[in-house]
Amino acid sequence: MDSYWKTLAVTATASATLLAAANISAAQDKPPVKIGFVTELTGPWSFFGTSCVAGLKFGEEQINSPGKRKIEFVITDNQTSPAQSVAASRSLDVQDKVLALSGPTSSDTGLAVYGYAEQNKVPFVVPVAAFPQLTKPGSRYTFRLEPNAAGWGYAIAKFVEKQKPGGKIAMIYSDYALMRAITAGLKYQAPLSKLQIVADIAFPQGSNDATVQAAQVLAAQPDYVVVIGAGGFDNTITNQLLDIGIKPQQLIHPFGITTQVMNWGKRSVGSYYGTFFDSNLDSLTPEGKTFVKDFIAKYGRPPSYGENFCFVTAHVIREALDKNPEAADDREKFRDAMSKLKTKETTSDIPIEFDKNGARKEYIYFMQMTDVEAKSYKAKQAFYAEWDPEVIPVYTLVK
Amino acid sequence: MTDSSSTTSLSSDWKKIAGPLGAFTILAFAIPALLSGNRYLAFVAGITLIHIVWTSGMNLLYGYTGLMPLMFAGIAGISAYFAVDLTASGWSFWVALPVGALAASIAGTILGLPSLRLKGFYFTLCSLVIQTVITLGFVYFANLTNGDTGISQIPLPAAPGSGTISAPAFDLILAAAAVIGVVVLIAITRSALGKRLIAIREDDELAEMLGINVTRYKMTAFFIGSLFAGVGGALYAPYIGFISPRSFDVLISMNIWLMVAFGGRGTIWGPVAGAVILVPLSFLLQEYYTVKDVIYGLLIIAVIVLMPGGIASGLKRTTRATEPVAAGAAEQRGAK
Amino acid sequence: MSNANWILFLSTLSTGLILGSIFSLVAAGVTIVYGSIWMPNAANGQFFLLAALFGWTLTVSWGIHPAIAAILVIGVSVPLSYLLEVLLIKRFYDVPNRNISYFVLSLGITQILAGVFSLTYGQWSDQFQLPPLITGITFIGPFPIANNRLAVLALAIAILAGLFLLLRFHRYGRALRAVFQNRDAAALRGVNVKASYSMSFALGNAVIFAGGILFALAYSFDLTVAWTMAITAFAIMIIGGPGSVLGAVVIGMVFGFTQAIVSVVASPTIAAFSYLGAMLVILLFKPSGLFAK
Amino acid sequence: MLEIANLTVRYGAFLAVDQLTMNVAPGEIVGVVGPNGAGKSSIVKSVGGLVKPKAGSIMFDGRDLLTVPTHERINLGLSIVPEGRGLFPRMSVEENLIIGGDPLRDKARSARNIERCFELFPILKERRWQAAGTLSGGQQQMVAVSMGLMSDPRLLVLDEPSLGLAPIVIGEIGAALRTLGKTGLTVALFEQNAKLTCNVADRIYILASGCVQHHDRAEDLMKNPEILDHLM
Repeated sequence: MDSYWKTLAVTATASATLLAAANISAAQDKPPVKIGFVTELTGPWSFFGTSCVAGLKFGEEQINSPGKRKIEFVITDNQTSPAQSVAASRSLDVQDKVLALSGPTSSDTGLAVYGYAEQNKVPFVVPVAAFPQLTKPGSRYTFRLEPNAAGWGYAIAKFVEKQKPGGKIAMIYSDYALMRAITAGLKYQAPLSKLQIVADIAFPQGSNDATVQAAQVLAAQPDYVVVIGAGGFDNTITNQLLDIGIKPQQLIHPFGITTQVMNWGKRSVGSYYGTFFDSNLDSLTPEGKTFVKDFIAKYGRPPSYGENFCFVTAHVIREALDKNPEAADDREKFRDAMSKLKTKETTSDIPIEFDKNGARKEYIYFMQMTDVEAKSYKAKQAFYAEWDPEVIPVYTLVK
Repeated sequence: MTDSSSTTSLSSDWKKIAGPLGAFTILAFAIPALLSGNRYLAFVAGITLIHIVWTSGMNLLYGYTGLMPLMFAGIAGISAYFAVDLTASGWSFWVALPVGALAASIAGTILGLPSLRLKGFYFTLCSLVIQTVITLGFVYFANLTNGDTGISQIPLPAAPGSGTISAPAFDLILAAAAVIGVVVLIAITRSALGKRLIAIREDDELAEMLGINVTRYKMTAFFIGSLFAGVGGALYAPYIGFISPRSFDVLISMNIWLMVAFGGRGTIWGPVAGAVILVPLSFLLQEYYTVKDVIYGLLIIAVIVLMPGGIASGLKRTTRATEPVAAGAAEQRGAK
Repeated sequence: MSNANWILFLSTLSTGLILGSIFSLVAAGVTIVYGSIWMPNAANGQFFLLAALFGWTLTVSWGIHPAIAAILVIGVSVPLSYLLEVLLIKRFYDVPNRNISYFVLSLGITQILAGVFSLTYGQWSDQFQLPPLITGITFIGPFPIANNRLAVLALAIAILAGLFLLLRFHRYGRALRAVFQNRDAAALRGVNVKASYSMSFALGNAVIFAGGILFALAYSFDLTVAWTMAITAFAIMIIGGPGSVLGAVVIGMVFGFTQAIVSVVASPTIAAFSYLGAMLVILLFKPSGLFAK
Repeated sequence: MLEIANLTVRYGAFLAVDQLTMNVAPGEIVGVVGPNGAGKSSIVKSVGGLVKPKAGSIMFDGRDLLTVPTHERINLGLSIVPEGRGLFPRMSVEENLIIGGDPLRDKARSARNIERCFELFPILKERRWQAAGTLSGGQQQMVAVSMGLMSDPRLLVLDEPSLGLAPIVIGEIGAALRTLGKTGLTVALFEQNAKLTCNVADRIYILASGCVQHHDRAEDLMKNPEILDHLM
């Protein structure tokens, strides 16, 4: 009897090993699955593109464990130019025959690749681009990990409603598509949340001083000031608001990036930041904590949500291919696999699932800064919300 | 520098140019057709053809009339937005294209007005600012342009029968546009109009004294040059499939101008060569993105230091000794 | 006036002065170089940014006090200008119509610097902030203003005044202006024109660098500031009259105040349109600029 | 003092000065008369170093001027007032004069020279703070001559000082030049206006198409109405 079981066990183990070996060799024999990663490596947005690639590289290393078919990201510069993004997409599609596209981190380059992907039926996995029209109704090939920007505006209204019912909000923002999308969501939801918008100030691109506008904001006596700048100017606005007497506790930034937070330094202690990933969260998974630790070790600062989404993108693609190996060689099948995918963010266990337009169920954290040091910061969670992508009429609000 | 004396008749002039023109026409049509198997390379060829239309227009203004409008891309953008908006509201692209190009011409003529009062380089600086205003305008009038988000998924134009035209077929249209552009430029430079423009380029005060209506001819040059910009812009939009203010910003203007200066202003084939070299270069250097800008910058500096008149004159200089007359004239001007 | 109105008024004034004096510095630097060697330096914005980034490295990365860093940054512009002049600028001194050559050349330099910046600083951060010269806040009536901004303002005005005194009363300054106005006559009067070219090139760039480091001390910045500043400086130079430092300073101030005032009464976007529009109108009536001969 | 020998200036195919030889001795006022395009300005520019001659030599006090850079020629005692006056139009009269005196490197001497210029042309003292470009043509010419004198030159070269001026103003300039001549200053006057030149100069060269056509003492020339008529 014993020997029977033994024999069986040995046979089973042997055949399983053989089978696995065969599987491995089959997987290793096949050429790697190429994913075209068009992103901003030069030009004004290069910081976002490069930090995204930094996050992606951590993911790429993890997903290519031995025995699995290799996934290779073909990283291509788009010079922060939409036209160049289209050209790069075409090159990846035609020359490299990639399975899918991914990568852009700004609205206009994202939208340019989106146009190419939808027209040419190439699946497009968007890690960090929040412009709502990337998943407008009728989108078929595009899947987006980052919640859309109009939703952030909605979430800010919800947050203020909770903090101070009937509160007064001032908005001060740079005139970029992304920023306008956020204000559109906020302006839509504010009256529904019984909030009042007391100042609404847009800056043209390339502005550099906001003292006067800070004074106008102060004169409007708001409870909260929503600051939505871009690049260095974001920092300038915040400093000038604080200079003129706005309290840090009154400031809400719809998105917080590590470098930004650290630039404000101690002055930002008390301010609120919207985010989708925070290195301080207790609820991070072990993988998430390792990611944060490794990232700090390599780059001397914690990752922001952008790096997180790019890291997660690698895992999402792996998961879709693991569940549907045949999707590795067929764009339509990969599209279907993505659209059926039900998974979780590797780093935080927040569910990922795409609706018919490729948008996922949305969420946001509001963090309140508790301390800022030279290379790190501490924050506590002040608010968490989840909602369906179309809880507000996103696609009519932002054209 | 003025064109050859009037002893050469018009017809023999055409004969001289017939060879290169024929070769160019064949290549313009053959290359996209040969590359049609690889949509990417064909695409690079197509973009180059559009740039040939643009450099021809810029050449008319900069090379032959001596005006240096750095708002050229902005003008092309006006036409592109017009064509896209009109097509989206149900017009046929083939009607929208001339309307857009005409709008660009009118806008270009109006924006060229400062050139009547601003001499030489002052106008160039002014045009730089005009370009900035145009770009701000593209961002600001978002209901027409969709702001800095841009307009994506612009389809290729409808075919005469049904459905949209195929991409290889559109390549041939681009080839036709480039050939027509060059032919029109040749025709203008050989005509009385061309001679007057050259006279204005050499010395507009003297031209005025010789009875040339400088205002009228500068405006004519702007109208025609902007028409080139407009046609190129309207074709560019559906070909790329995406336009945004950054597609027509000052850097693009400078690039187009650079192709003309690089190739050799005031020659027919210099700017064409400029486009043929510089447009694909940015695609070829794609992989070397870390050093691409530096290489591009060094190339610009090398050309201006080694071949100040552009490639065309650089080549000429190596085959022919420097003309003493031209050198003397330069010295005289320098001495003033 | 109510407190709120006072705050608005004083904030407009302070913004106008600080922005205006920085614009003035950069435009003065551009106009000095254009007035002497006819070089429309399209790379002025990149030089401005180079100064700001260099200041950032000195203070944030190396921990040097911002005041010392500012002096070092302005100082380093001199050998840099000299190097550039010897390598490239000198070659064109005898070329007729060299402004076009110079323009192309400066575009090449712009391209190279932009490429280098985006590969170095561009990878580190999307925004840069220098530590303040001095900390604390001063109340002028009801209006709070950071001492750092006051210090930057004082420095900017001091540098402008120094520049003015140099050009007006020092023999080198007088020689520079003589070359702007009539270079042959200046040569006949014993001015070494080529030497004054080198001098103007270095002085112009030093002033641009001063503008860059002061901007970086007063505001946070990113890599896009280069191009915005280049266009603004060109616009100011055209309106003021190329070669006129007084024009550059006056119009620079006007630009600063326009941005501050129009953005209160209308919106910041209208302000941007308004001064560019004003430039076009002025050019149509006075093509050589307001302060030209 | 100034010896020009076989000077040839060429602009491309155009021959402006053809093998010209002339000289200026210390203490004399030499006039060079000729119509527009005769080559006067080309000679002045060659002497000043603004134009590089194709051939010939220019000696100043026995020194080969062609080896001296333009801006150093003033230090040899050679002061040139170019055609079109060579002013700095956006600077005040006084600043123009200060620049004129700059080669002296001596503020006190420069200040004394300014006073001397104001004695020569009293109107300039009234206008000392006015921008030179806003003065009348005659006053601008006075500034130009004064500027030429500021460096205490031994040879003053004037190119077309009468250009575009009213006859009465030309007379004033002529009077000033005669006064200067009496102080022992050497002057080379290049002029289209023969009358002015004859009134001022000791010796006259008559120039046409880049060559010396005639050379004589001014008083002898005055006695030769044929040539004079031809000139006028």
